[in-house]
Amino acid sequence: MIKIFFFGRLRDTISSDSIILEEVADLDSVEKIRMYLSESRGSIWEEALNQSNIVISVNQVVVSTDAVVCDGDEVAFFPPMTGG
Amino acid sequence: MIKIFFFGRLRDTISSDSIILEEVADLDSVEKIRMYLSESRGSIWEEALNQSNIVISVNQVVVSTDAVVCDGDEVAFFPPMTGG
Amino acid sequence: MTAMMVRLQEELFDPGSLQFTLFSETRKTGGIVTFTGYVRAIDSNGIPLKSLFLEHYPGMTEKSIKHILSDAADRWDIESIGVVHRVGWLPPKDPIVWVGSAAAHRSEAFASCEFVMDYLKTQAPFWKKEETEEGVKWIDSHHSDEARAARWATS
Amino acid sequence: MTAMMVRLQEELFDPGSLQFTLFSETRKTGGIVTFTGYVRAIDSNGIPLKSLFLEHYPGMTEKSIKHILSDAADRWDIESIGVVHRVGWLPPKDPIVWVGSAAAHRSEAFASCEFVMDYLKTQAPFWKKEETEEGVKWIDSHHSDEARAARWATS
Repeated sequence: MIKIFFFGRLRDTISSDSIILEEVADLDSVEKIRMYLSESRGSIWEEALNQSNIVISVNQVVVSTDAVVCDGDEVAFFPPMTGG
Repeated sequence: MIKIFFFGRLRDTISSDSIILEEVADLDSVEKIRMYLSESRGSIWEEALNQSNIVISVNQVVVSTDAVVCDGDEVAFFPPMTGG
Repeated sequence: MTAMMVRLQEELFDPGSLQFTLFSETRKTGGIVTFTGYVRAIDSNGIPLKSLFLEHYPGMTEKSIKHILSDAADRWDIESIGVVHRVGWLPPKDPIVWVGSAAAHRSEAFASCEFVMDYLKTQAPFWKKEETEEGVKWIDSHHSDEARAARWATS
Repeated sequence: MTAMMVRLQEELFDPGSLQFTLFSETRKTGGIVTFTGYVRAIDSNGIPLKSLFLEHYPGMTEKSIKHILSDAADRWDIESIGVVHRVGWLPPKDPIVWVGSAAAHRSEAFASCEFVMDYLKTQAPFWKKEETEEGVKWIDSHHSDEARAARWATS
């Protein structure tokens, strides 16, 4: 199982704040998860998840798109931060 | 008349916080005032007023030793500032 | 050891009380630098703001702020440093964020406070949206913020 | 026009109230940076301080601080800036000086606040002496302070 969160404008765009993927045998990288969601959820998701400035975290640490993902991990996709 | 103030450690050294010079016809620069006081007030004053880091102001603006002084001006000698 | 404080809260905070607390925990501090960020009264188009919403990523937010403070404590000799950041809906003119840094020497307090602010803007998972009479709009990140954070990378 | 405030006083001040006042006079400020300098608890040799005395040059002090604030207002886009500096005998841990700068952008608030502190240390006629159980001793100026002030000369 991999839990995936979405935040900010991205969450509004795809109208989802989190999903759970149960079958994760082939989803062993951030890039594979992104491709899987882009293909299975339609063009709105595809466009939103492939924006050039999207930030991705695994277990609450920002990573690059080739980062490894394991069963049980927590992944998040979000726009650049605007706090402070 | 020229009024002269001394501050901080310098004032303690010469045991004077201010003096008034009435006869000022020849004392038309900071350097001449310093020489006059050094010669007329003894070695403690001479040493104190000739320290390399002494700061001098005329009419409450920091100046260099060749600054002009006029009758009625307010001159001050003091150590480097240590506020803030 | 640098004392560190991180707080995320919906409630209003008082910068003066935070500074008092920060200072009361120090022994050799000669100076405190603080930054307080406030909700603006108007948006970037000059339209009056009704409110500002701050979303965050619970769990990751605290972790990333602690990481930023540890970085600051490694780089500068600071005695105590703290961050308070609000979340949720905030009215115009309310304080959003407070950073305070206490050090023996002012240069270290200034540098560490500015460093923490620059990283908070770009590394801590917060997202702002503004509400005006025209509706609600997510705020885009600023290139200037990224450039400011990047300045610290080589120092 | 940048609002400016200069106060010299023997009385204790409260950094939180000063920041509140500074902010209440602004319209477009997004951030406030403050510096508060405190009387240390020990002198440079580690001996407990009984008190700190701040002498100044009445008249010239106010003038020179106003000059520093005008310089800051010329260099940076700041909405309001203020200095409160105490004089006379102060107990350990009391605040000595407060500088607050309010600006639309935090970089200008940080730079102007630090600039004012660096110049206050070297350009405003204040002199400190410390009282310990070993007696009363004038404080020497720091070369580091002069170097910090000189940094701004070329920018």
